Amino acid sequence: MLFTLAQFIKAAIIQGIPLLFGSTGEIITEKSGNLNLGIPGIMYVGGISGIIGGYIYEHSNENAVPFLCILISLLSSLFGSALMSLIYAFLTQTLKANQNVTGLALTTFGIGLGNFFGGSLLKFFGESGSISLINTGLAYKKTLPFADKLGLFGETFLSFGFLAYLAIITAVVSSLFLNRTRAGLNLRAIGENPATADAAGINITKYKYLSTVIGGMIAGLGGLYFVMDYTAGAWTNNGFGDRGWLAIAIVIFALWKPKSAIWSSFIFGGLYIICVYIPGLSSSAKEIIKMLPYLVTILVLIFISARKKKEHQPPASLGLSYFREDR
Amino acid sequence: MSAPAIELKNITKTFGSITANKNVCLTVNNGEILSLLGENGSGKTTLMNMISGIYFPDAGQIFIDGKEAVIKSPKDAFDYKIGMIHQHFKLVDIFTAAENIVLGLKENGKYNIKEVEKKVAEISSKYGFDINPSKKIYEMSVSEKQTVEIIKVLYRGANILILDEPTAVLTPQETQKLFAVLRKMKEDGKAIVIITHKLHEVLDISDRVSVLRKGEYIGTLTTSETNEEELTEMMVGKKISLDIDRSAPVNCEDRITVENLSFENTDGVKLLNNISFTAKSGEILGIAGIAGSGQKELLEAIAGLQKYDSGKIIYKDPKSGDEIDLRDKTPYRIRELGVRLSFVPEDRLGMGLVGNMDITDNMMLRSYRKGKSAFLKRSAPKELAENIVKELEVATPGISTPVRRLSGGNVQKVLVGREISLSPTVLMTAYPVRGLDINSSYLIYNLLNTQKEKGVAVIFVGEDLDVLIDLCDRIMVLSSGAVTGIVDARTATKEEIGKLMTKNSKGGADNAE
Amino acid sequence: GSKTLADEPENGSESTPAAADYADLKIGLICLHDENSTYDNNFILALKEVQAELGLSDDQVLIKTNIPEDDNCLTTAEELVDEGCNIIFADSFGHETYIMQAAQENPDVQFCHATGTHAHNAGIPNFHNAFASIYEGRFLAGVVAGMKVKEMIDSGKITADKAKIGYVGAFPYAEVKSGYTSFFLGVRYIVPEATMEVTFTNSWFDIALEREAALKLINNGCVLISQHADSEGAPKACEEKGIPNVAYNINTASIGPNTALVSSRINWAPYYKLAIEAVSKGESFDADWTGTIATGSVELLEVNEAVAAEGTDEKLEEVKGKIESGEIHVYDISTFTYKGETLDSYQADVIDDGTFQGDTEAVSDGYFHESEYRSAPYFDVDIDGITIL
Amino acid sequence: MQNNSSKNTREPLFHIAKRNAMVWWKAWLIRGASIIASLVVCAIIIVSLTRQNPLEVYGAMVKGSFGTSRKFWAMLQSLSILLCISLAVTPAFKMKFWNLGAEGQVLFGGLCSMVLMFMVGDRIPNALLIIAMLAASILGGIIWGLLPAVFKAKWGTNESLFTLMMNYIAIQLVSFAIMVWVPSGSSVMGLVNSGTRAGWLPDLFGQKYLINILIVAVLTVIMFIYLKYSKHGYEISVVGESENTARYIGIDVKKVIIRTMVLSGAICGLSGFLLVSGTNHTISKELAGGNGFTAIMVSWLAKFNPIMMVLTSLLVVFLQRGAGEIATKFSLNTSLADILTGIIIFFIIGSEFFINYKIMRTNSGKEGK
Ligand SMILES: Nc1ncnc2c1ncn2[C@@H]1O[C@H](COP(=O)(O)OP(=O)(O)OP(=O)(O)O)[C@@H](O)[C@H]1O
Ligand SMILES: Nc1ncnc2c1ncn2[C@@H]1O[C@H](COP(=O)(O)OP(=O)(O)OP(=O)(O)O)[C@@H](O)[C@H]1O
Ligand SMILES: [Mg+2]
Ligand SMILES: [Mg+2]
Repeated sequence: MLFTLAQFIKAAIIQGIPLLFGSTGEIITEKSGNLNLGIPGIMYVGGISGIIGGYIYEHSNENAVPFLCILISLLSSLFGSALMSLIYAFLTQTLKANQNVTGLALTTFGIGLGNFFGGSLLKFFGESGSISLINTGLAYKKTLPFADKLGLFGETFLSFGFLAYLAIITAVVSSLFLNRTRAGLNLRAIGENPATADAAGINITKYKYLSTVIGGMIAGLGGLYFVMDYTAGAWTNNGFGDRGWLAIAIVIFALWKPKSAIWSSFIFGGLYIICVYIPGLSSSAKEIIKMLPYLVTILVLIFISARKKKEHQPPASLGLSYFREDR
Repeated sequence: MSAPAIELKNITKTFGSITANKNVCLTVNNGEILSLLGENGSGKTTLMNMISGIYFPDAGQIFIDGKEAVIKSPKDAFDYKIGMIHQHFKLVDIFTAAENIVLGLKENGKYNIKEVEKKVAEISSKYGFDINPSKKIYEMSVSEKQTVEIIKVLYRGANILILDEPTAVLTPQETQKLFAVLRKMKEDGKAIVIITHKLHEVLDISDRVSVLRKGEYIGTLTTSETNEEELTEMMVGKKISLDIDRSAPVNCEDRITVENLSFENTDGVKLLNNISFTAKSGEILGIAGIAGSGQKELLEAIAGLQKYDSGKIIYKDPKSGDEIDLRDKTPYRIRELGVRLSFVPEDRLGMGLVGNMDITDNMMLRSYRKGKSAFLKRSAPKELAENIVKELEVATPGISTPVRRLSGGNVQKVLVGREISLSPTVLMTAYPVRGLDINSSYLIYNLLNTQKEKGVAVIFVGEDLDVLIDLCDRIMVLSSGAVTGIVDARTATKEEIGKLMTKNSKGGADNAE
Repeated sequence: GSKTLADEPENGSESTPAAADYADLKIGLICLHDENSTYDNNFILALKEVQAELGLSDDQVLIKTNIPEDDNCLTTAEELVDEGCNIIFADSFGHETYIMQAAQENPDVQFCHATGTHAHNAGIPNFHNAFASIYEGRFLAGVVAGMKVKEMIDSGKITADKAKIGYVGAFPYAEVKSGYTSFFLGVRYIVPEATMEVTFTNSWFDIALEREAALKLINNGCVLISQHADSEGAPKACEEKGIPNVAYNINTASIGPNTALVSSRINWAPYYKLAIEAVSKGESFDADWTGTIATGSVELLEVNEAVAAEGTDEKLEEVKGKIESGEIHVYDISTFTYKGETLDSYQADVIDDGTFQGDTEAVSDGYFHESEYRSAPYFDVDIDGITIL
Repeated sequence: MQNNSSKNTREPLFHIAKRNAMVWWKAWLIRGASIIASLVVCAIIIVSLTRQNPLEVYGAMVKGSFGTSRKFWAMLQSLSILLCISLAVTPAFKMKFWNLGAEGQVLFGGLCSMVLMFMVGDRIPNALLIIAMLAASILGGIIWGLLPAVFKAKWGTNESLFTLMMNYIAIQLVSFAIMVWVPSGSSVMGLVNSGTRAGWLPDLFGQKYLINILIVAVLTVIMFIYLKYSKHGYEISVVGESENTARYIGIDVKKVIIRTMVLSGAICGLSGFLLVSGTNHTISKELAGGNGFTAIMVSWLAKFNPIMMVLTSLLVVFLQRGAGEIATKFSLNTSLADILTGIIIFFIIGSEFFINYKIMRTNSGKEGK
């Protein structure tokens, strides 16, 4: 029983990691007032561009070095999601386009990109079949050397690839950044009241661009984690599913706090796969249990809105574009 | 003598078709306090915003300490040691005072909010402010927020300080405290510009006064050598004798009776304090008071848009003579009860009209419900739109132009025209001539007079005392949400009303306009 | 089952007709997903292989991927007809009713649907079903797995009562049930004490759920995992945990060098060839066709020597011979019980009329006659020793 | 800090200002130009992937939509469904209610139809069945749209996430229903009532999609009239433009929010009915097929004008079908369609900037030191 619980916790954490990357990235972005509904698309692109980079390297090198496998795929993933976020930032910030529509289009575009290259990449290289990066996947999955020596504890909490720890570190660092640095203070001010931030001499454009792009890159790592670590270097079309949207939901669940996003992500990760761990479920009951993450999100949304606490509100200017000369 | 702290040469700024500033020249010296005076919309704020980097001038030059300066953003302004306290607070609600104060600052060293709080406390004690640096803005009263704004500028060690109507929301004591601070800063050799509509404050605090009118620079006087009359004349232009045919009130009967109306906002400030009065048919009741004395809340309460804590509003039906209690009724319900109440709100495009709709559709706002049909009838509103455009001389390409594109004065004509077209028995107008030129203003005055002669109870909220005195039959004066007097306009003097306007000032209202 | 091609070797070159014979031919294939699904890829690769073999040009083979199981399927089939296809294949169970409708509306075009259940009694001359006796392949794969489990027991790694294997299934219906039962019986053939746990994902293609399901089975103490779902989720989980894995449709040795044991697969090439040849000659062909080991339709992909137990190959040859000779029947009722009793009679639901009622006695001569009354499996009994989680 | 001389004191070269107004034909010229520019970018992408003459590629795309009469009808069918869902989301969006849940509202509406079609299909007369299915679908759509609207009106609950999550709940409900309905466990409904055709919208003049198309055509006109000429439509505009004004003239904002979402949900439900009864005759999780999201973009691109929506949804359907065609032709993945759709939308929403703002060169050539 304890063993199963430990296994479930581990599975929940693993499921939670992509969500954590996604929600941390979206928090950073939303804190600047940009509601980036393109995150699901960006996460697909983060995954597929990592795959493309990794594939090109593995394809051209017989004996791929694990370190380079990681470096190349990591950099290409970051590059891909940064480009995606730049599209968003340019359209919403420079061209003042509607944030919701831009985000939705970006999601369509990003998922399309992911599935397109997922389905066609091998053909471009004259191969067929499904993408599977063995070496890169193994490199990402490398765990701490002493993890398996620490018994159940090690197995449950220490046996993850480096990206999992990076996710938690990123969330903690983001929290420190937002709460303990001047830049974080400035960023939060922009999301709350851009006119005030502007009058205080903060470069709104720079901050919004940076937070959107960096947030997008963090979110993209969620896609990378999924394809490289979780599925060990395999691409499956639509395999990432609706996790991007859940990541956005977690932002609200966590009340825009990266530290809370950590446990929120793990809870959602657990809800996501709990149907596998509840014994004796009939096939139809499983489908009902799979509703849990969404139902919980709705209940939390209602709860938060009914309480109307000042600290629980989204950044006040979220979703609005700012133009200094507007009245 | 050293170069002036600020010198503006031929500054021009336009917003679309509005010229907010036209060839404005202005000089501020170190160690002096300059008052900037002008009617609403004369371009004071816009001008100052160009010094503080919010706007960038279309033409003209700014010299700081004798050197030409290009101020593209507030950051540039800080670098020139310019600090501005804005007319509308520039504070982040959910931050603490200290966080707001360091916002956007690039100080050396590690960011430590405790250090900031210490420094804020130092400044507070030096100038005698009473502020808790770790208090959140949304928990603060209006004057506390104002204090934070001032500390923000002091914290940055500004050499040039611009204050845009800082006293509108302060109690007299707080104002005196602020003035003491300003004098101290002046002694330190800083240059200070202060915008205020209160002439006695101008005379009290400033060394020189510069006047703007309709975006143009009129002139500068030395404070010690001038008086209120001269300043008013400069502000308004040549002394216009308002020639309004004020007829005697006829058939006066009580139409709206307000009894002991009180309302406290969530911050615990009494925005309406035990207000009682009666508006009578066939007369114009003026409401005077400095901005934010409760005018807006009072009108909205009557219109059914503002909930109030206690009191009564009774409408007496002219036909049946029934008394109708308006308390807790929605605007729709009020109309359903047969109360013909028209309301020209202060916020024309944000409340009275829909900016993105054309004139016809805006006409329908009030009348679209008429008839049982599920569909709109555009013929009547279209006719109305055409009439208004013709009779009120609205400058517009056509009746299908979105009202957002009309100039402020024309927007107001459309709004007033629509409200009058409803043949009301009560007509409430808030600052109906704000932004209107002399001709249009007279048009509106005459319209209101005509309404009065028809037996309508007109309530007129205005800011220009001359107009109030010439147009109204009685004038009720509000101060800090309370009625300080109701005078007969035919016998009252400006001085008398001015006194009443500031009689009660303690605490303030939230919304300085 | 039909054995028309029984003696033709897989690369039957003796009578390869000239390419000219196929010049007027156009072939369509409708796939539920695309190459990234092992299931669809298996269809696509086989068609490409046949295309190359028959020398068909690229214009003659139209492959439509990502076609959902709804009206789009019908529209796609019709569009393929408009493009001039004479023969159209569809690969997903859910495509069937739409393909049937297309067949009825386009009597001149042959429609071949894999895994379907209707053609054997639908009476639509140009509508065909095809499947293979993959249960035989799975039984063989089970034997390989059994050998591995036996090795574990023999080496003392586990005791015989711990010989539990796990199976990740997609949906709980006959095609899947028949599959895991035959696999289980194969294991039992070697290790009679073996038991099996089965879990379903309710999806043909969900890499996350398949992976989680496999992990859970491993946690439950399963010493070997097999699956019937189309992503690489389960084999990858096994490789991570060092648990031997038996795959379906693809050779997983590349993704699981240390754990991939063997894989069974339906090779669709023989059926494609049979159908294409018949169409090109204007001949009719079976409404419902079952491929077998003998037709080359049922294959075991290479046994991974690095993982397999010693003596596996020999055992495999032996059992294969016995199956082909009829000495072993996979569903021999003497080898299993159902609710503690021998299954000496069973009304299988062969006629798919929407009632889901048994209608055909499938047990006779001491064994359950799978894929004889129609190509698609209908063995849907959860025999003793199998636990559904 | 005191020393400014090191600072770059050049004036900004450009500065942007809000435009007053742009004549309508200029605005449409800009939008047209942006579509052409986006097609060029798409062409570059397609060419780099396929190395084919771009004109040929676009030719193939045209063929994909208009090539044969069958393709044309199929295109009209896709168009009518996308248009129907776009009409559904329009009133809500016009009111600035961010309904990301059309997908779920369609699906749940479709599920309600299927419940009747599957469970009582053989027991009541077909006409009655179809009417009952229509009513059930509309009711289902309403329920799915109403829930988030009520909470939005009452507490201001974030509607975009609420509606989004409702999509997934609908998906799971459909999965659940199929599991229950198909005891064999294969989870495939297939054509339902294919023998009796009970609950199938009949063919009209031999065209199986014609009824769908006509219903949506009529609905388009009705919606146009509703939004433009009805009192409700007027109230929707006012609430969307300014809640303050709505209050000022006594509109019950909560009531309008709820009423409008009821309408939105009802039309989504209708789309679900058209998909189940008029098109697929089955149900699966993919019933709405992403159209719930695409519809938002279609509606927004058309500036919420139902007549314009015919054109914008045609553009999107054309892209999707065309890209599907070239995907088969050059054996590329079908997701190419989403990429092209995304690019075109980026261009169109980006072009709005040039309609609403003008970029001015800052005059005067003075320079600081
Ligand atoms: N050393 C410090 N310097 C600056 N601010 C501080 C410091 N310590 C605490 N704070 C303030 O105290 C508040 C609480 O800090 P803390 O890091 O615990 O945030 P939190 O509420 O846990 O949010 P999160 O979960 O996002 O980290 C923050 O708003 C931060 O500004
Ligand atoms: N951002 C803007 N966009 C368009 N017009 C503006 C803008 N800011 C100011 N204006 C217009 O410019 C003119 C000057 O406005 P400004 O705010 O400078 O007046 P003011 O003298 O400060 O008035 P008040 O005494 O009411 O504060 C007014 O007509 C105003 O409507
Ligand atoms: Mg001002
Ligand atoms: Mg049967």
